[in-house]
This record gives sequence, C-alpha cells and structure tokens, in this order.
Amino acid sequence: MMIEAVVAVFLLTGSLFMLLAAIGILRMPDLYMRIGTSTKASTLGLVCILTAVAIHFHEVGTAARAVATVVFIFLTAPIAAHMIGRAGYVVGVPLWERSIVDELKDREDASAGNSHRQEASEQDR
Amino acid sequence: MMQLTFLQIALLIAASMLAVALILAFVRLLIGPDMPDRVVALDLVAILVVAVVATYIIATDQPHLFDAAITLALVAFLGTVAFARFIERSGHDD
Amino acid sequence: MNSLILRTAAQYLLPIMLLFSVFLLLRGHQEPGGGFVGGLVASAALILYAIGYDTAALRQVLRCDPRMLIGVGLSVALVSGLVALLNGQPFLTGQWVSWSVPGIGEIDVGTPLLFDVGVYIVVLGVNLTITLSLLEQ
Amino acid sequence: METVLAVVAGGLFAAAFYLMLRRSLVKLVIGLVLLSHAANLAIFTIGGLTRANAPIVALGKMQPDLPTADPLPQALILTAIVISFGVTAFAVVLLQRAYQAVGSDDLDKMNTTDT
Amino acid sequence: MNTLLVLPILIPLATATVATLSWRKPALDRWLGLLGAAALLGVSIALLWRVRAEGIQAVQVGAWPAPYGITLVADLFAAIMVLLAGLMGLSVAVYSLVSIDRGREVFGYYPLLHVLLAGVCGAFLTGDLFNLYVWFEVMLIASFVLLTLGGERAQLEGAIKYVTLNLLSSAVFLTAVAILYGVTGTLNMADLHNKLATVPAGVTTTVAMLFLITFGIKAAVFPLFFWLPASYHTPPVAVSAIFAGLLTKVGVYALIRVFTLLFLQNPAYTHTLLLWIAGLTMITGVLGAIAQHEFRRVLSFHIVSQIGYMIMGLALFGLSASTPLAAFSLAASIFYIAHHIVVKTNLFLVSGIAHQLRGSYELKDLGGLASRPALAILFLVPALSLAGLPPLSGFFAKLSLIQAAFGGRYFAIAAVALTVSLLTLYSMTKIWIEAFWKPAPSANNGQNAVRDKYHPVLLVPVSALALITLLIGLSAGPVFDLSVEAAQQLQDPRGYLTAVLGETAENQKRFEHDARASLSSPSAASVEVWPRAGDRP
Amino acid sequence: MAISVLVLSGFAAAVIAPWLHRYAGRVSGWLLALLPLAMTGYLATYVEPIIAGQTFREAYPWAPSLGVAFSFYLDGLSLLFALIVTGIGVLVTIYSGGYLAGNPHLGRFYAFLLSFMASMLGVVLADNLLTLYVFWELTSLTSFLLIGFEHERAEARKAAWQALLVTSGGGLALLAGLLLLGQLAGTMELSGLESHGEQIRQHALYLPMLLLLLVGAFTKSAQFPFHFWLPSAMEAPTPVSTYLHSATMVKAGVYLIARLHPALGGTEAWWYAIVPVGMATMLVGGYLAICNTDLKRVLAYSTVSALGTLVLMIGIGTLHALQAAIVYLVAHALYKAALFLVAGNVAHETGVRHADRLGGLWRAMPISAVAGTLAALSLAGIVPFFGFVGKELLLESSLEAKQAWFLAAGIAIMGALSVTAACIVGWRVFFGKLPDTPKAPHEAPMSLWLGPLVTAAGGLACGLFPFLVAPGLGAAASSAVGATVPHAALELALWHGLTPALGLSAAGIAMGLILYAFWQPIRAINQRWNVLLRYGPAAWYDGVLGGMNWLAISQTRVLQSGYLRVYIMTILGTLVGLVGYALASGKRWNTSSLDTNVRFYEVVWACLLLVAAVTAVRSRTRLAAIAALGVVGYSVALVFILFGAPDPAMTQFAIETLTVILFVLVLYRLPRFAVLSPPWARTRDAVIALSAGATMTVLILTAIHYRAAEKVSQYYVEHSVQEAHGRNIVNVILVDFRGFDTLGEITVLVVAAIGVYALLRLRPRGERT
Amino acid sequence: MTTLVWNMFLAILWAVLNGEITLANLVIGFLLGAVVLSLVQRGGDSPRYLWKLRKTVELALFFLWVLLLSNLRVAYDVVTRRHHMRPGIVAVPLEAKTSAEITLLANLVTLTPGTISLDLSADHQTLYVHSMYIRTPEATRREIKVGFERRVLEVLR
Ligand code: NA
Ligand code: NA
Repeated sequence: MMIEAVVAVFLLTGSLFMLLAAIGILRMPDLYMRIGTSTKASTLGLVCILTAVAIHFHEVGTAARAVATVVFIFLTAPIAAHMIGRAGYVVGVPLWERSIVDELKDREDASAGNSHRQEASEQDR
Repeated sequence: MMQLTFLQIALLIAASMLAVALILAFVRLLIGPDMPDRVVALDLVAILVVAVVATYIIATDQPHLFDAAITLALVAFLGTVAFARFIERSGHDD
Repeated sequence: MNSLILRTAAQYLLPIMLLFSVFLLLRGHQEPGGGFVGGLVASAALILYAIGYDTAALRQVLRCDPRMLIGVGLSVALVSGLVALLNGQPFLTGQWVSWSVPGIGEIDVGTPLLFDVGVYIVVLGVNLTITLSLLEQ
Repeated sequence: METVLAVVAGGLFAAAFYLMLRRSLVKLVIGLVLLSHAANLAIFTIGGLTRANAPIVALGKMQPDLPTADPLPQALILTAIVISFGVTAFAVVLLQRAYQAVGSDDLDKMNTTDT
Repeated sequence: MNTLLVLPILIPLATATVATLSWRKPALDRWLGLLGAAALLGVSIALLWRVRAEGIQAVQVGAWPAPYGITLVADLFAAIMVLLAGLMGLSVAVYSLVSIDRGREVFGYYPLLHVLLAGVCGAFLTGDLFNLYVWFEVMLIASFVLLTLGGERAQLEGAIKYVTLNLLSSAVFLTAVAILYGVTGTLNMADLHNKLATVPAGVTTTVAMLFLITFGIKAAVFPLFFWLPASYHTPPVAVSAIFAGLLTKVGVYALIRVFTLLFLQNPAYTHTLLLWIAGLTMITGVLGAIAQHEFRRVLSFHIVSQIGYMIMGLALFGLSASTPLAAFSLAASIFYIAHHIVVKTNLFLVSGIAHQLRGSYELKDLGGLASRPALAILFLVPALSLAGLPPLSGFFAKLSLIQAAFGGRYFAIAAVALTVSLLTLYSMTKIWIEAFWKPAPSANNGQNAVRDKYHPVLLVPVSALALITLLIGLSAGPVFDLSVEAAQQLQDPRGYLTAVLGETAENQKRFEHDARASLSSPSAASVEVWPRAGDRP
Repeated sequence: MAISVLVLSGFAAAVIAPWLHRYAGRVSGWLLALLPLAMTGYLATYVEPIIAGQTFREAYPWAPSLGVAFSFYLDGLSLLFALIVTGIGVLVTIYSGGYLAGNPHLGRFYAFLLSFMASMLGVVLADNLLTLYVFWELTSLTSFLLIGFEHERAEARKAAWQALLVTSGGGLALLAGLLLLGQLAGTMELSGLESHGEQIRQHALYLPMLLLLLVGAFTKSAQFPFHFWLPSAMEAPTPVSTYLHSATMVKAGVYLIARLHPALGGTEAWWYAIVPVGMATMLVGGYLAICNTDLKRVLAYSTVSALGTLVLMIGIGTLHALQAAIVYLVAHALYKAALFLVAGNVAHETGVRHADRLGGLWRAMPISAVAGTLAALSLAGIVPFFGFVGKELLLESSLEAKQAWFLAAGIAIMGALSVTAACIVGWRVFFGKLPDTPKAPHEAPMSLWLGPLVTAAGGLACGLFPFLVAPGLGAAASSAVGATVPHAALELALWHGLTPALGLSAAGIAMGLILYAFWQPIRAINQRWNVLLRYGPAAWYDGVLGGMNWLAISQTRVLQSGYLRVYIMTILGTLVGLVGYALASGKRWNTSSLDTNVRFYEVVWACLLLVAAVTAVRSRTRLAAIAALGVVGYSVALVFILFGAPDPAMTQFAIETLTVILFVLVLYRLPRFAVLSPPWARTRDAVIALSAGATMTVLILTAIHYRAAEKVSQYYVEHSVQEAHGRNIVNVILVDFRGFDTLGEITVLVVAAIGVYALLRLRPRGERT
Repeated sequence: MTTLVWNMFLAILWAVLNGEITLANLVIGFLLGAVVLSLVQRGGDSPRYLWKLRKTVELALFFLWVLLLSNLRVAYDVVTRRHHMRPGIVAVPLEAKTSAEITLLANLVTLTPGTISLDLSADHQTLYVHSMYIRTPEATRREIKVGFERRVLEVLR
C-alpha cells in the first residue's frame, strides 16, 4: 500500500511535469524558450515516471533498466536540445521580440547568424 | 463498478494528463511555425510516448514492454539530431 | 555540423548503445529484442557517431567496409541453416547444445541464435551502407 | 477497439492513397510509408487484439499466461516492417535520383518512358 | 528430408552472398554468376526428374511439421517453373558476360541477378502464403535495383512507376494474407485449402478478389499492367530479358496456384471474371504493341497481351469444373507459360544484338539486319513462335488454348485469342520488316555508334533458346502431356495435400467431403478432350 | 515413311541449298531441280495403283492429346496436286537459276523456294487436319519471304506483308474451322471425315464451321473480296509468281474445298456460300485482268478469275462440275505457268513489263514466243488446246446444274475475258511492231525457256491426247466427289458435237476478240471510273490497318497515359469495384459483431493517429509531413504496445527513427512542396482514396467477423519453450518456426542496401554528381 | 586506466541489465564491454576514484536540486497568463578545456530548464547560453561558472 502510494505520487508528478512541458511548448513565445521549457520538463517528468516503474516492480532487472534509461535520457536530451536550438539559431529562427540580449549575434565566426531569417521562413512555407 | 484503488485512480489521472500533453505537443507540431518548432514537438511526442508506455506498464503489470520504451528513449533523440543537421544544411545550402 | 558537444556525447553514447544492442540481440530469444532491433540500435549508435564526427571517423571505428558486414551477416545466417543439412535434417532445423556453466547453470546455445546474430550483422551492415552512401554523396 | 482500429487502418490507407495520387514525388514516397503502416495495422487488427499480454513465457514456465496476444501476426508484422523499411530506403533514394535526373519532382514530367 | 527442394533457393542465395563478399571483383563475380546459374539449372533438372519419377515432393523447413512450419512443395507445375527459371538464369548469365558494362558489374549486377532468381524460385516452391509474400518481395526488390542499376533517366522514370505500383500490390497482398489468416487461422496453402471449405463463400470470393488484384498487378493483366510497359524497356537488355521471361510469370503462377488450390468456391463468378480479364488483357496488350515503334516497347506490350492467354487457360479451368477439360485447359496455360518464357526472353536478347549493331532500339533507326542470316533466323524463330506460327512452340500453346475454349463452347474468347494472334503476327512482322528488311538508314544520323559486329557469345543463349523453341514445337506431344500431368496435379489437390500435410486420418476425412474428390482419378497421362490424333475412326 | 520423307526432304534440301549454291554456283538450280524431279518420278509410281482405287496413308504421333498427328494420305486428289507441285517445281527451280543468276542471295532464294515446295506438298498430302494447317501456314510464311525477296523495295515489303496478313488472317479462321470440324466429326483425320459426313452436316455448328473453313480457303485462293493481295504479290520475282501465285499455293484453297466436299458438301449452305463468291471472283478477276497492261498483273487477275471458276465448280458440287474443275485446274496450271514464265522472260530481256509498250518480240525471242503463244491459245480456250477441253467441261457441267443459265452465262463471259487477256499477253507482246525497250531484246537462256516451253507444250499435248490424262484426273475428281454422288468415269474428248456448250464457247471467243479490239477505250473508261480500286477491297485493307493503328494509338494513349496517378486511380477503382461487388453480393455480417469494448486512451490514441495521418497528407512543408509521419509511426508502435506486441513496437520505434534520418538525409536535396493539382482534382482524389480506405475498413471488419476459432499460432505458444528453447515466442517464430521468412527478409534488406549504394554511386556518364 | 573503469562500468551495467549480478554475468559483461570498447576511441586518464566519487555525488545532488527548482520556476511561467521571462543569449567564457569537461558542462546547463547551451565558439573558449531569466548577462555568466563549471571541473580534473 505504501509502495503503491509512492508509485502513484511519482507517477502523478511525472505526468504533471510532462503536461507542463507540453503546455510550455505550446505557450512559450519563441523556439528557444519552447526548448528551454519543454525538453527539460519532460526529462524530469520521465525520470519521475521511470522511478515509479522501478518502484512498482521492485525487482533488480526492471529497476536497473529504469536507471539506465534515466542515465541515457540525461545524456541524450540535452544533446537534442542543444542541436535543435543551435540549428534554429543558425537558420535564423527569431528570438522573442522582448529578448534583452543576444551576445551570439556579435560573434565573428557566426557568419550565417540570424541573417538567414527570410530564407528559413520561406523554407517552411 | 469495481472499486478503484488509489493507484488505479492515479493511473487514470496520469493517463489523462499524458493524453492532453500529447495533444498539446501535437498542436505545436501542427502549427510550427518554423521547422525547429516542429522538431522539438516531435521530440516531446517521443518522450511522451515513452511516458505513456511506462504508465501502461504499471497499469498492466507487463515489465516485458519496458524494453520497447527503453529502445525508444535510446534512439528517438537521433531523429532530432538528424533534423537539426538537416535544418542547418538546408539553411546554408538552399 | 561541427559540434563538440554532440561529438563528445556520441563518443560516450556509442559503447552504451552498442552494449544495449548486444543485450537486445542475446536476450531476444527469451525477452523482447532480437537480431533486428539489436542491429537497428547498433546502427543508430554508429550513425550518431557518423553524424557527430564524419563518415571517415565511423569507417575508422568500424575497421571494415559495412558492405563486408552485409556479406558476413548473410553468410552467418545461411551457415546457421546449413548446419542442419550436415545432420541430415531439413534446412534451418535448429541445432542445440546445452552448456553447463558453473554459477549460471544450463545455457542453451543453438543455431537459431546464430541465425539471429546473422540478422544483427546484416541489419547493421545494411543500415551503415545506406547511411554512409547518403552521407558521402 | 478492433472496430476503431479497423477504421483507423482504413483511414491510413485512404491517406496513403491520397498522397500517392499527388503529383509530387515526395508526397508519393510519404504515401508509400503510410501504406505500410496501414497494412501493418490491418494485420494486427485482423489477427485479434489482446490487451497487454505479450506472447512471452515467464521464466520457468512452459507456456505463457492466457490470454496471450497471438504471436504470429506480430512476427508477420515484424517481417513486413523490416521489408518495407528496406524498400522505403530504396524508394527514398530513388526519388532523390529521379529528382536529380529529371530536375523536377513533378511526376507529370516523368512520363517519357510510357508511350 | 529433401534437400533438393531447398537448393533452387539456396544456390542463388549463396551465390549472391559470396558475390557480395567479393565486392569490386567483377571477374570473379562473373564466373561465380555463371557457375551459380549452371548449378541452379542442374538442380532444377534434377528436381523435375525427381518429381516426375516420385510424385510431389515436400520438405518442412526447420523440420517443424506442417502447417506450422514453412513447407516447400514441388509439384510438377512448380518444378517446371523452377526449371524454366534455371534455364533463363543461365541464358541471361551467359548473355550478361559480354553485354553488361563494368560499372553495373562492380555495383552488384550478379548478386542481384541471383537474388532475383532466388526470389523467383522461392515463390515457385513455397507452400506457405506469407512465405510467398516474402519471396515476392525478394524478387521485387532485386528487380527494383536491377531496373535502376546504372541510374539513367529513363530507368529512374520507369522505376518510379514500377516501384510504386508494385508496392501498392504488395500492400494489398499483405492485407489479403492477413485476412486469410484471420478467417482460417493458418498460412499453409494446403491447410488453407481445407480450412477455406468452412468459410462462407462470400468471404472467400472477397479475399479472392484481393489476390486477383495483387497477383494481377504482378502478372500485368488488364487493367493493372501499366507499370510494365513504362519500365521494361529501360534497363540493359539482359535485365529486360530476365524480367520479361520470369517476373510476370511469377504473378501468373501465383494466380494459378491460388485459383486452383484456394479459390474454387465460386468459379462461375471468379473464373468468369478471369475470362473477361484474359480477353481484355490480350486485346489491350496487343493494341499497345501495335502503337509502338521501339523494339523493346513492342515486346513489352506483347508480354501483357500474352499474359491474357495464360489467364485464359486458368479461367477455362475453373469454368469447366471437374471435367477432364479443366485439366486440359490448365495444361494449355502451363504449356503457354513455358513456351512464352523461352520465347520472350529470347526476343529481348535478340533485340539487344540488334541494338549492339545499330545503336538503337527505335525501329526507324534499325534496318538491313536481314543481311545477317543467323540473326534473322534467330529472330524469326521466337518472333513467329510468339505469333503462334506452326510448327513452333507458340502454335501448340495457342492451339491447346483454343481447343480448350472450343471444348467448353467459349467461342468469343477463342475468337479474341485468334484475332490477337493475328495482330501479334502483325507487330512481329512489323519488327521484321523495319529492322531486317528495310534498308539500314544512313549511318550518320546521330551519335549512336553503329558497329558492324556483335559479340559472338551473345549468340550462344539466343541459339540455345531458339533451339528449345523448335524442340518444344517438334515434341509438343510429350511436352503437352507433361503439362497435362502438372495440370492434373493442380486439378486434384489430394496429392498436394498429402505431400504437405501427410496422410492423417483427419485429412482423409476432409477428402471425403471434398466435392472434387468425387472425380474419377485421372491417372492416365493424357486427357481425352480432343479427338485423339493418329488413329482413323 | 515414304510420304513423310517426301515432304521433309524438301526442308532438308532447303537447309543445304545456300551451301550448295555457294559451291555449285550456276549449276545449282539444275542440281536442286533433281529433287523435285525425283519426287515427281516417285509420285508417278503411285498413279497406277491410285487409278485402280487404292489409297495410301501413314501416320506418326506428334501431339496426340492435342489431336495432332504427323499423318499423310495419298489418293487421287492429293496425288494430282502433289504432281503439279513437284512437276512445276522442277521447272521453276531450273528457271530461278537463270532468272536470278548473279543475285547474291540466290542461295537463300532456293532455300525459301524449296521450303515452300515442301510446305505445299505437306498441305496437299496431310491427312491430319492440324498438320494440314501447319503446312498451310508454312506456305504463307514462305510466300511472305519470297514476295519480300527484293525487300530493299518498299513495294515488295508492303506486298509481302499484305499477303501474309490476309492469308494468315484467313488461316486463323481456317484453324478455328478445322478445330470445329474435328470436334463435330470426332476425328482429326481428313480421310476419316467422309464417314461422319451426315453427323457433321446435321450439326448445329455446321454453318459457322463451314464459313470459317471457307474464309480460310477463300483468302488463300484469292477469292473476292480477298483477292487484292494476289496482284500485289506480283512484286515477287517471276518464278515465285509462277509457282506460288498461279500454279500451286493459291490452289491450296481450291484443294481444301475439294477435299472437304465429300464430308461437307451437298447442302444448300455449301452451294450458297461458295457459288456466289466463285462467280464474283471469276468475273471481277476477268474484268480487272483486261484493265491492266502490266503483264504480270494481267496474269494475276486472270489467275484470280480462274481460281474463282474452280471454286464455283466445286461449289456446284456435281460429279461433272468437279471433273470439270479438275481438268480446268490442270489446264490452267499448265498455261498460266508458261505465261508467267514467258512474261518473266520478256521483262527480264526487255526491261519492260507493260503490254502497251511491247510488241513484235517473236523475232528476238522465238522460243519464248512459241511457248507464250501456245499457252495463250490454251488460255483463250481454242481447239485443240487443253484449255478448250476444260472450258467445254465447265460449260457443260454448269448447264446441268441448278441456276444453269446464270452459271453458264458467267462462265461464257469469263471465257470472253480470258480471250481478251490471252490477246494481251500472247498476241500483243509477240506480234506487231517492236517499240524501243530499255534493253535490246534477245532470246533467254535455256534455263529460262525450258519451263514455259514444256508447260505450254504440255497444254497442247493434253488437248490433243486427252485420254492419256483422263483416268488420273478422273481418280482425282472421284476423291473430291466422295461416296455420296454416283460416280462415272471421266471421259475427255476434243469434240463433243454441236452442243450448247460449244455455242457458248464460240460466242465467248467472239466477244473476247471484240473486247480486245476495244481494249484501249475499256481501259480508259476503267481508269476514269476507278471505283474498284478506290473503294475496293484493297482500300478496305488499308482502311482496316489504318483503323487498327488509330485504335491502337488512341487506346494506348488513354490507358498508358504516363501519369502515375491515373494508373493508381485505375488500380484503386478496380479494387473498390471488385472487392465492393464481392462484399455486397456475399453474405453480410451485422453490426452486432462490432467490438465496442473501447477505453478512452485508446480512442485518444486512434484520433491522434488519424489526425497525424491527415497532417501528413495536408501539410504544406516536407518537414512537417515527415514529422507527422513520425507521429504516425510512434502511434502505430504504441498500438502494438497497448495490445501486447513489444517486439514489433520496439522494432517500429527504431525503424521510425532510422526512417526519419533517411528522409532527412535525402530531403534537403529535394525541392519544396508545391500545390500542383487543382481543387477539383484534389476532391476527386479524396473521394477515390476515401472509398478505397472504406473498402479496406469493411474488409478488415469482415475478417474480424469471420475470425477462425483455431489458429496455428497455438502450436507456437505450446512448443516455443519446450522445443525451440525460447520464451519470446515472436522471436522464436522469427528465427526458428518461420526462420525461412526471415532469411528472405534480410535478403530484401541486403538488396535494398546494394540498390541505395548503386543509385548514389553509379551514375551514367555525363550526369553531374 | 579510464578504459578499465569504463570496462568495469559496462560489466556492471550488463549484469544489472540482465537482472542478476552473478559472476558469470559480470564476466560476460566485461568481455562484451572489452569488445565494445576496443571499437571506440579512448579519452584521457585519471586515478583518484574516491574523491571523485564524492564530488560526483555532490554534483548530482546539486544538479537535481537546480533541476527541480528551475523546473518549478518555469512551470509557474508556463501556467500563468503573463510572461515574466527576460530571455536572451549570453556568452560564457570557459575555463573547461577538454571535450568531456565542456560537454558535461554544456549538458548540465541545457538540462536545467530555462537555459540551453546554444553554441560553442570555434576555439572552444566561449559557450553561448540562452537563458529565460537574465537579470544581467553578468549575473547569468556567474551563475553558470560558479554553479556548474566549478563542480564539473572538480569532478573531471
Ligand atoms: Na514482369
Ligand atoms: Na521474419
């Protein structure tokens, strides 16, 4: 019963984070903040849910696989976020107009920069 | 009607939240507006699927299905990486 | 596509994913998994490596042409089926050996597993051939 | 749920067919991928749906707990998935080469070989 | 235990595997390809021999009993088809030695050819419906790649249609297999034959329609044939030749298999439909050919037209139910297939020689080939055989079909068949007149290099196949009797069922319920359908 | 043995002829003529026994179950024809050596000619209906090759093609007729037909069978309206025209009708199907003969007329009519062969073939002139030539028949037209003034005058001594008459007394001379009113060919349009139609069987799947479509998870990802989506796609409704652990129970990889990479 | 040395994955790990395990804490109607040198909600971070350097 409760809590927490991630990706005003909110919330949410799984079955194999998955998610999720964020910036996906600073714009080797905006948006039509 | 246990209620709520989350993520995938937005949405969908599978595993006591979730968690981000590569390339090459 | 971060990650992810793929392969006869999905995960790992670095680096890691993998895998699968012919049984009849290993107990090793290994290698070779051709065009 | 999935599979078939009727090569290939999804879903549905119970025998037992999902359609689907992956890979590259050779992805510009 | 049954699949597969390991060694591949093809032919001869001597052969792959494992079955029909595949494989392998460019060789021409053969033989030999799907796919993907190998624009354009329509067909196939599994719970064809007896006829007819469509696409019948004329003339001629000879015939084979073993519940509908399809296929195909002015396009449309004849025999089989005429009709179909494979492959090979000499397949660019008597004869033999001129193989093929139609009083289809054979003669002689009789156009009409020599090795397979065409004609009696035997095995599936499922009591009981079991056992090698020749009354 | 060797030896000689010619050179014609000579001699040994009433038959099995036997039959009729074939064969072979001397392809010509001779022998000697057909078609083929011998000329090609198509078309009708005949009679042997005559004639299919047979015979024998190919065939070298298109091949149809007469004849249908055609051919041919100036065409039309006459006689079918036909046939063979050969000599030596540009050649070419004049007299039916004997018999027998005056008048007119034709080819060419010709005329070599002289002299000899040939011809006629008609010996005489026939004959000759006097005006009128040529059967032929080509092109343009989507539409339409019809007409299931046990997340999932699919369809950008496709893939995999299929699910997950990578690697080389179809097309496609999808849904529901109770998979479930050492049953199926599938499947993957590799690396020369 | 550690890690991972930590599983895992590692490029070398272990745990705990905190902060912004964000891209000069250091740092930054490592300069001296809550760019830089970079370097050096 105790275990069930713990499982339930982890499950609900995880799902909640997941939901937050989804709301985030929908509500945030620019790509970077969508990445910033969704990817990570989902990561945390998944960790919680996997924990719930591990606890629920309370056997070594499942738990180990859950842990392995968590480790793996921690390794991969930021890579994905970094890659897609960078790609968005490179092709000129605009920052939110209320952004306060863009120090990457001034970098000399970011030649493509955010100047590709027009081309990029055309790409998506 | 059978009496639902605490866990079953939690599972129902969790499943509902995940379903809503999926729909929201999918909406972002639909509306874009830019390609990276869709990719991020797809990435989230993949993770949500992992979560759904995990929830389902608890609900049905089927640890066998867990490997499928792990596999998805393991390979899904590759798609995102590939998309990112594509976006960067087409941004420069087109 | 020059990301140090991706590269480093790929370098660390590669052994993990490969191991997981072998796990899927070897456990496939008893639990979900098998040669296909194992081969697919292994290819995913190596493709990630190729995307992170470049195809030359992947070829270095592989140390052989992926096309050779295809031939080898197909040979393994065929040979696993031919073993039965030597015993006067129809093609692909499973040949099993039981090993008693101290600490574990009985291990069943059979040609169907070898066949699955062949599948794994073929899937790996095929995916890498396709991806490398695409990346190098 | 079988009824629902039958409708879904039909929907996937319809989507695939619609895409295959477009003039764009890319849409054609997407249609082909959808087509194999549709066929797999159809096999799965026709084979019969059993919630959750994977056809895997628990350690130490001789037979799985019943009811167990029918393993044969699963094996068939696996084969079909892998085959269609191979074929799709080929088709996608064929599409790229056809585009390069013809200079357009408009299928209407690819009718010189017919008559 | 019957290894002989697996070898027609394993030999080409092993050949392909070894060739895959020896990438970029074309010389090795070439000889390997030749050796493998020769071995396949040898094995296929042995198989036919064995089947004729000892009856239907079956083997359970993996030693799992039928209907659970995959069964390979060789009845006479299958053995004949495998033999033809072996023969075509060797012919094309020899032809390829001197006609395939180095680039294609390096990029896997020989492994692909052998995978194609493995797929074809697998489709012929398998007794399992899903396994049939798998071998179909093997054959298809090999044909996709062979079709595109070289990457010329026409090849790619043709391949788009070929690939798309064949994939559509595969999807329908898969669905149909799934439905059959759903309603019968089995995939083994012998078992399906038994189980389908308990399924309502409406359902089997519906599934039959799916198979009709999927195999109809592969067989290129009206109105599903479009992929064929769009693509067959685009690859190197050796590839066209093996496609032309074997691929559509696998579709026809499958149609015959399922419409003799599985779907005979409502022949009045299904086989009447087949009869209509046969007629329309003949007509539309031959009209298509008449509209063409390119050697291989003419030949391609004729494939379509000829498929109609093969289907006609199958249709008449179903419509004459359990009479001896049914076996006769089916025998006609089988004879037709055998004849057609040899002849059509050969015609494509000849077109390749013409191409070597004139640098074009366009009839307007060809001409003056009559100055080469050997080539002229080697064209005329298959061309006239295709048109059904006696005493070549095609005459007996058409003769038997028309006799079957007359026997069942289906005069309209006989009239169509006869008319179409006249039109076939028209377009074959059109080629003859344009390519052989017409004076050669002046050589300086383009960049196409006009050579005055072709490689003599090309004549080897061409002559061999022409000789076979003649021999089939001259020994039409024994060959037709063999077809009749094959057809009788298809008509009375008891032998097939016993070979696959064994003589279990349960089976015996099923036979008693089998409507067709009431048929008196046609043990004689020939059926008395037509007034027997030779004796005066 | 003997007869079949006789037939086959001709083919053997054909095979060696080119070599023989290469080594023997100019004498090869003489050498090769030894074969028909020997044949003639051999056949002659049969004359006596056959006159005595014997028949000979031999048979070897060929394709017994198809009713085909290699069987031959020798009686009076076949012996007569065989003798004509071999006898004239001797002369023509010798003639060819001279006529085509120096032609580089003479060896080939001999091969064709000897093949033809063998085929023709086969036709007249065959007993089996289908063997007859085999040789029948071989004569068409060899005729094709011979007419097109000078194939550098477009006219020769066209004429050869025309002859082949017309006679083969008829041949196919003949085949159908022969097959029906065999079925009706219960035997495939000609020699066995007569005893089933009653049975055949009473049969409901008698009339169609008869008509089919006659179409075959009429096309071969150039009967109206199929006669047009024969004059065109004059493109062939003269020996060919002589041999095939006058003396032998065109008579195959006559032979066949005569041969079938005993079993099929004697009915109203027979009379009305044959006599009018024969009459029309006779008169049209005769008229067209005198409208031409080209010697060969005059002779060709005259031959048409003669063939019509023969057919007419057989159509009448009385004993006397058949006797007349046989006599007239021989007479015609003799004089027409001579005239053709002489015409060939004239053309060969002067370079001119037109009668109006020729004259007075008797000085330069005396032997040819003698032969030509003798033959022309026979053609004109002048006493004492054999032509006269023949014509008398024609008139007499027609006067005995029903519709006597109609028939007799026709024959008299034919006689008149023959006289005119004889004047054109005999008188006009050799007498009168010699105009300038391209070549200075002189007598042809012996090889060229031997043939005409022998045949022309033969015509005179037979006329003078008819009793020599009467028994043989009588035997031939008896064979053609059959047992139903009372027999009487053939009595031939020059003088029958002053009969109505003689009167008609004389009137005909007078009329013919008058016509010749007005030859030029007649031709002028004919040319102005060139109705028969403009709207005649030859134009029909062109019209049919043109129409067929038009039909072919328009059909193909519609069917093979080149638009992939039209193909797909057609296939889907067929699918919906066939399956829909089968579903609708089969037993129906009711909705009570529908599985309504649904959980809410499943519905959410199903909706998501459908929406994702629709998104893939409707998305404006490639990437969005791919992303939506990914969602579809993940969703399908999740369905697998929900219903206990982890293996397909994980494979689907992995493959989905790899597919995305694949698409992504390829896509950025491709153009953006463009909206290419108009809205109405999209609506139409949507309707098609939706109906096809709905069909699939109904199919699936049907399969569910009729789901089997027992499945083979139960075996896998029970035996997986125990016998296959695996707990994951799906994997055990994949690698063990159905490992053979998997072997094929990895082969597919391998080939796909080779294909991708080759597509990307192997490019045609000249293409930018 | 690192290889050996890796190999042992893989051996244990294998055993854990298999659900039973037995000698046989460890041996098989070790052998398999050796095979897998032999296929892979190698990195640097380092001896002091125990100290490292402590630092690693510290880092992990710190990270989880930050993760949770910032997740909540973002969650608030996500669910409330008004946006409180002050986003922007900040350049963070790096002390981290090796690719492992840089990657770990970058990943940790990315994993924390609200920030992503957007790019790395070509000379690997500067990490460009997108953050949702920038009071001043300088403050953000300091948070990252003090919060994460120091701990990462402690673990990896
Ligand atoms: Na084909
Ligand atoms: Na499989």
